[in-house]
Amino acid sequence: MGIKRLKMPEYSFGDKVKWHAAAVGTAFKEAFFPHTVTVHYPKERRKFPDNFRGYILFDIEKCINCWQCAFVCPANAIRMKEAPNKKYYPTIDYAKCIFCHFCVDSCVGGALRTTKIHDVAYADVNEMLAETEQLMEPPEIVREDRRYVEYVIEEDDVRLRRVKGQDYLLVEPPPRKEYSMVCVCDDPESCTGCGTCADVCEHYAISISIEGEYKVIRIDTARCTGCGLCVKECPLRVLRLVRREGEQ
Amino acid sequence: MKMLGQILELASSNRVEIPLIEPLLGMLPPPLSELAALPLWKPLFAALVVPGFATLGLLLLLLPWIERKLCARIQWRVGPKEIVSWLGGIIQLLADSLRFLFQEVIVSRDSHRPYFTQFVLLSFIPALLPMLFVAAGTIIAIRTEYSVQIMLALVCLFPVFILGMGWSSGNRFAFVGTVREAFMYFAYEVPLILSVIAMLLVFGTGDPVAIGESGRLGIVLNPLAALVFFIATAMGTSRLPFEIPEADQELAFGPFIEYSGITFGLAYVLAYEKLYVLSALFTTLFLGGGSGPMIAPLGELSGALWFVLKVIVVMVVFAALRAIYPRFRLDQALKAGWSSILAISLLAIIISSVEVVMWA
Amino acid sequence: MRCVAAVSEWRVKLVGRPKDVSCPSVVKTQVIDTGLCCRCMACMAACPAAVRTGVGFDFEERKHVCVDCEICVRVCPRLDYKPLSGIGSYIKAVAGRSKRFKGQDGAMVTEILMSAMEMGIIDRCIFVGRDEDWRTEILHVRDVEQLEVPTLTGTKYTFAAAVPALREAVLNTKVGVGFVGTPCMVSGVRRLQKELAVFRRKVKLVIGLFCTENFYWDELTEFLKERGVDIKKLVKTDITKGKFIATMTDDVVEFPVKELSAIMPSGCRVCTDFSAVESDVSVGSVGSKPGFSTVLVREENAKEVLDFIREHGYADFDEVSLEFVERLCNLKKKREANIK
Amino acid sequence: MVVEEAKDRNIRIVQHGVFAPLRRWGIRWSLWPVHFVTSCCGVELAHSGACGYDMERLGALNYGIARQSNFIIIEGTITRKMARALRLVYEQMPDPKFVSLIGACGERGGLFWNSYNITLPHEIVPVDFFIPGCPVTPEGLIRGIRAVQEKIEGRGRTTIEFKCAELPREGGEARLVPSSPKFLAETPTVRIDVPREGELPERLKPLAEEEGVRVTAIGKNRVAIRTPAERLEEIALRLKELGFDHVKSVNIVDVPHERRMLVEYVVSSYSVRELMPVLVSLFAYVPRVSPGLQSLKHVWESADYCERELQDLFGVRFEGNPWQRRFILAPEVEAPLRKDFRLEEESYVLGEAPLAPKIEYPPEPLSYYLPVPDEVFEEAAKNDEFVLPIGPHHTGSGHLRVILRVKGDVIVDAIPDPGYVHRSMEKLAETKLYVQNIPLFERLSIADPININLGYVRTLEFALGVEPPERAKLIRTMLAELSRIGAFLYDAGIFSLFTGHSTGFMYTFSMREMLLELFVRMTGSRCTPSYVIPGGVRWDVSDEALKLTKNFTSAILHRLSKFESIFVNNPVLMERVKGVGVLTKEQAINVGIVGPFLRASGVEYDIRIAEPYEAYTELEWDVPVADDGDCLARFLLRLEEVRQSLNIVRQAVEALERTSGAVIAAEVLGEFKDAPDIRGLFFRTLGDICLPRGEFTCLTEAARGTLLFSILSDGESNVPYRVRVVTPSWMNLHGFMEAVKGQRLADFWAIYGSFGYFPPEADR
Repeated sequence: MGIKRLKMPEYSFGDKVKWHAAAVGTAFKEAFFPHTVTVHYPKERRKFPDNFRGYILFDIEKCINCWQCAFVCPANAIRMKEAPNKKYYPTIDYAKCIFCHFCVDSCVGGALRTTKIHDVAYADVNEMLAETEQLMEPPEIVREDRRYVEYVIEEDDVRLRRVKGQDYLLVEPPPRKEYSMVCVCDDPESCTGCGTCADVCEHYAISISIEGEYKVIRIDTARCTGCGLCVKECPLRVLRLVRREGEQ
Repeated sequence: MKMLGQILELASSNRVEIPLIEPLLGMLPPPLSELAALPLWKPLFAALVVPGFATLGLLLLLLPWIERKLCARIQWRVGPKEIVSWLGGIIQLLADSLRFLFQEVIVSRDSHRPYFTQFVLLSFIPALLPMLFVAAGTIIAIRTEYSVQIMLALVCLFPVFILGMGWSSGNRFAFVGTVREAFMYFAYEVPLILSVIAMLLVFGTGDPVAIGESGRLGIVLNPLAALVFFIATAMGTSRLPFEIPEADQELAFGPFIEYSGITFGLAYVLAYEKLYVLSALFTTLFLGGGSGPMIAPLGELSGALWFVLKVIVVMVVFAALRAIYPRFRLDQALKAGWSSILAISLLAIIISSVEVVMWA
Repeated sequence: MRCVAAVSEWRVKLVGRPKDVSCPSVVKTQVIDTGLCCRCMACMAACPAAVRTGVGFDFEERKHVCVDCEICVRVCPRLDYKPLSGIGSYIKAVAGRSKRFKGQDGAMVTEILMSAMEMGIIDRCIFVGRDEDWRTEILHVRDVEQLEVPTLTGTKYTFAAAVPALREAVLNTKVGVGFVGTPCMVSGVRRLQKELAVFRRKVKLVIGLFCTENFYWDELTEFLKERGVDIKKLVKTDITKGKFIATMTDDVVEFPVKELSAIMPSGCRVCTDFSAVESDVSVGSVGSKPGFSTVLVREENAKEVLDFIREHGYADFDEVSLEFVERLCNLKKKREANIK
Repeated sequence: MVVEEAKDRNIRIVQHGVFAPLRRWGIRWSLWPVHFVTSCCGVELAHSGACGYDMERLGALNYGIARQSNFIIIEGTITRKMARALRLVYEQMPDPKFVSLIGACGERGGLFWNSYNITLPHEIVPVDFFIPGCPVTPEGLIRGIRAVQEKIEGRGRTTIEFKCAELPREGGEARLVPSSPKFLAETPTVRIDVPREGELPERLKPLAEEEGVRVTAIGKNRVAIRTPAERLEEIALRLKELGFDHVKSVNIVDVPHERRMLVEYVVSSYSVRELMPVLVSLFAYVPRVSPGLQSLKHVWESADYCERELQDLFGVRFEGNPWQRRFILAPEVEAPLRKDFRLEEESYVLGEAPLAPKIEYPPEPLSYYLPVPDEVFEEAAKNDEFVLPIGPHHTGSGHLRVILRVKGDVIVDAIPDPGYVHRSMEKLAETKLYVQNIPLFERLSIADPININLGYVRTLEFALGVEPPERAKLIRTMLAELSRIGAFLYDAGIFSLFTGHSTGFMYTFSMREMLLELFVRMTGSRCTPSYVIPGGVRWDVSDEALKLTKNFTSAILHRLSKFESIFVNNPVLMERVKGVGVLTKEQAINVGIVGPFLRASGVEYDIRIAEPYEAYTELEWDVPVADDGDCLARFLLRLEEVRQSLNIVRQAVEALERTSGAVIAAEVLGEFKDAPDIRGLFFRTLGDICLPRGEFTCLTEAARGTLLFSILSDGESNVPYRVRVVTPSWMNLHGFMEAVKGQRLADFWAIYGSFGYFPPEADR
């Protein structure tokens, strides 16, 4: 690391003529052999990589109703909707979504995944709310593209590789490691037995029963998905999430 | 009836010779053929077809497109295209002008209403009148010894209307643009006139047809005058690097800022009209007018064709400037106009004088 | 701190109440309606419904949000009320005056808490401050600088929800929490500690204040207004020698304390504890010279703090005469008769 | 509603009449979007217009003036101040006119949905199409144009169709709705001078012995000095004598429960080499009720604009500051950064709260608002000057208004009127989790996202004491330099445009398009990657992307040389910018400009050297410095920086090819140490970050200069108590205004371009 002092150029008359000629020459050259890099959207489409952050698809099978997508959304675009089965699933308001995909990265079960859809125009702002049921199937968009274009950056310049046919906009999510968690109580003596944990659990994994003089709280580890809502909601924070045994 | 006969006679006596369509005219019975040939009456033909109205109209529709396409090409992009994709969007300007035509015309509350609306129409007088004095080869509407001078005089009227438009807009930016226009006017007008004088000295006449027929290329005879004329034209038509009065990033099109709809459409073509006139003048004075290999079937049209082609080339060169240069500052342009360019134009006159003396 | 063995199944003891009676009703009928409630608000400190819904002390309203966990019943010190009285057991009694802090008397409460913080026993404590209208507000004090707020110290003579604030303090502390409050609050905290382990572990120092009675803010301000006190200008309130002294910026109003008995809350009428018997250390102005505070050290942890103060010379110490304290204790003991 | 009527009117005009088909055809192919730059989506608009996508293909020509265009593309956030301009521009346009709205900010506020300064544009003008994204992709934007074209033909509709799937039915009882994940400490402890490791610089030691002044080392090269409010000026003068010659930030923290406010001046030195990395926070408490405090403008000129800003934000008065009017806020918002000014709370359940916030518009939203006092006009008239308000809707202003007083062609005075993109980030940051602020702050400058992103994340890491792994550092360095190149290319493009050279703009944007291709390959997003997270980066970059990056470093040279020959070396440009807008070294230090613009005035200051971070020390590179301080020097210096950046990128790629390993620190992952990246664990590991108590100030060399993030944490809340961000453009505004004075009118744009002034970055 050092300091490099720059000298500002001084143009003599000769330089001026030279640089005028260079500018005109460049323009002349480009007029005949241009380095055009234009993508003719909508006739053709730029091919984006598989990790492109576009519209989000939702797989209800994998959702563990942990609300983390809603909690992490910086724009509050994700709100949870109560389904007929009384569980909460995400909805995305694309009028707020900033496509940061923090939700996708937060999704514990891998229920949210990306697509390469991003070029959409809505006629009404109220249509922009995509509810859970709309997120589950890939949507159809108006497409006029007949081919797709790939930017190929080579050592000396960029080249547009044009391929006939439509680019497939749905991508397989990259394989990811699953971390199975389970909820435990590590301070039973502080438990008030209020049952908030049981009330908030969308998988009915926590049960409370009265047995004689005691209230018995049981966590059904088989049903527990490790969503962590009970841990979060416990007023005295007696619960904790741990990795499932045999995982670590 | 008699008058019509006289007119027809007059028309047929001074007709544009186009061997290609002679047989076609010959096929028609006499009065009809005479009538059909009426547009071929030279002054009428010159005013309406070439170099006049039709050519101008066509160029006005084409040239902005050419300019946009060419700049786009230099700028690594495509330019207007999707409108008729296989022709590269050639009718883009048609769409633009239709849009302008059908758009609401707003006359701002702050503007000076009568002048605001009238100047834009009045400015067509100096824009269209020079058409009568331009010679496309041998086709010319009014042939006089002083054609070039008259054209120049009319062209010099242009800025007055622009000043009027800017002034009547009642807008701060229009005001600044107007003042800039006024300054620029004085800076380029003198060298422009001097360079033309230099050429008139060489040719000894202001008759474009005669100049064209002399067969001498002005640009070879007096390259300095050509240079001055070129630069002065760029200044006069607000081409980059001298696009100072309109400077869209600075003044948002200066004098034209308040114009909308068709009034803007007219104002927009005004600069191109001026460019056309000056390019025609450039072609006449420096590029030998309509001289070029004779294409026999076209007859007199051959010269016109060469002339138009040359004009297009000149205009394209001016158009390309947009892609090459940034904008000068007002004071720099004025300084250049009043010092170096003026000096070169004087030099050009000296060269011409020397040439005239030597040949004499 | 946490138990190592995490469990998936555990039991919570029930208090045993009639099935059709909700816990708020129990408290309402047995404590509030009988006039026993002292507004220590221990019930709110642990109430899960209060945490979730933000419902306040209002038991009528609380019935609607109750989740039936019984914690209010478990922690209420006035349910099956066994009045405490007397001076209680203590290790040592001294009078002290802080050199570092300025307070109404010896500023020993502040000194003890700050020293405990310096010792690392606690990392936060709960203070009661006031706003411009002398409404109490709870402040979690985590460092000395927060005491620069002028409204923090001094006696307010109005109820404060200090115990509910303990929940958050306990959950967020890394070391421990210091608590200061009236005898009833101290009892409340002790009940909380008895019932819930987290309070047991985290509340490290409980300072009790000598207390004759406390007032409801609205009643007290109304009363003071009648006596010509402008709350906005009020600077300090004090009770000395049977007189209530309200110092304002431009005036001082005095009247006998007895007159205040008209607005004395019912919970105080049945309270017999003057010296906060259950606290780790009790502090008050009674029994020492002006400018000094009486400090009754009852537990080892408090003694350590006091030793620390002495060691560092943070305070001047003086003799204390416990007669006055005892006299007041006895005076308050007579209120036992008010318990129905 | 007026807005609905206008919508109908426009479509009626195109649908009816004898010439309707012709009219429709003409309008359809000649949608000229007015050059109404509203916010950061404008960068993508520029990309759509530039050679990568070239909107002109569809006949959509970006045009400067409202009167001659028929289409507005609202690019994101419309602030309260800008809303007036929007309506005015809309009214100025001739019928029929169309509006499409791009970016989440404009639709329901996006990231800024609960900001105090945003509006909902579709309640101000009739919007025909809404395009989601933040920012939208150029494809999305063009899709919007296509949709408008279709609409003109009478076929306009939403271009996406969702299929409704069946939701599971069988279920149990209603569940309890969980509460907000945000946690705010009760009576937070707001402390700046929390002692931490670090030594007091020698020069400050005498000050430490002073009575009543408390000097604390709060970290390496970080000192906090607390003084009584009445001695603030005296100590400031002492500090100035010691060599602390400029202000990096002025800050106010409102502490309502302590009934006081904390005023903080963060000062440092450009002239004394050993003090360059030292940051001194000089602070004092002032009462919260009717706070009036002594301005330190006369001590440090560079504090001027920050003070003006804080006057607006906190409703305080800096006695002695000449500007006592509104500076960046719209007139109807009062002291929003005070803690008792509450923003709307988030809702996590659909249907619980409305989707868009309720926005109270000022009673007269169309009133023309000019913050300059009438005296300016009177005085100008007296002195035979011409007052020229430039912006906020002006082809050459961006979202800034400058009121120029011109005498003849010479600018006598320039009064800035910023705040047209003030999206209230500092306030919003106080309502968001620490990680949620990553995308928030990234929107400061989407031309330079990684550096801004890095600046914020580094502050978090500094506070948490987390060190990212080696590979992550290299990736960050590489991306930061790419981002620096990107910002230069953007600024150079704008500079070209401002000097009237559209080819320069196109050439730079073609290079930027290549760069964005790299960004999208590596991070999945073109402009707003949110890629740097505390402890590392979100995921590893692929070998293929690395190869492309390496190719990029040589491929760009080819195009760069074309750019140079047609623009940089153009003699006309040289005439235009040489010796124009000169800031001498003294002036530059005095007004506190930063970054390459400071270095162009001869100050050898670069945070990458003064306080190295990431992998910069391991790589070979130089800091270019020039002495001229004119537009040319500022521009050429940045061009040289690009070469250096390319050099760094190449070295970083080579180093990355050799290394492998984790890209995120183990301490961040905690019990998920075995995870390869953050996917699936984002909220679990980062959602509940909580910083230790105290203030953490971190400097980053962003593309346009020093970026200061100062996070004040109370040690318990999982949202910051106060975030102060001072962006390079904000600090450069003062220098820009100084440089303009005495120059010719046309030079205003050359100087503007040379400073790379980016209003969204400045207004925050």
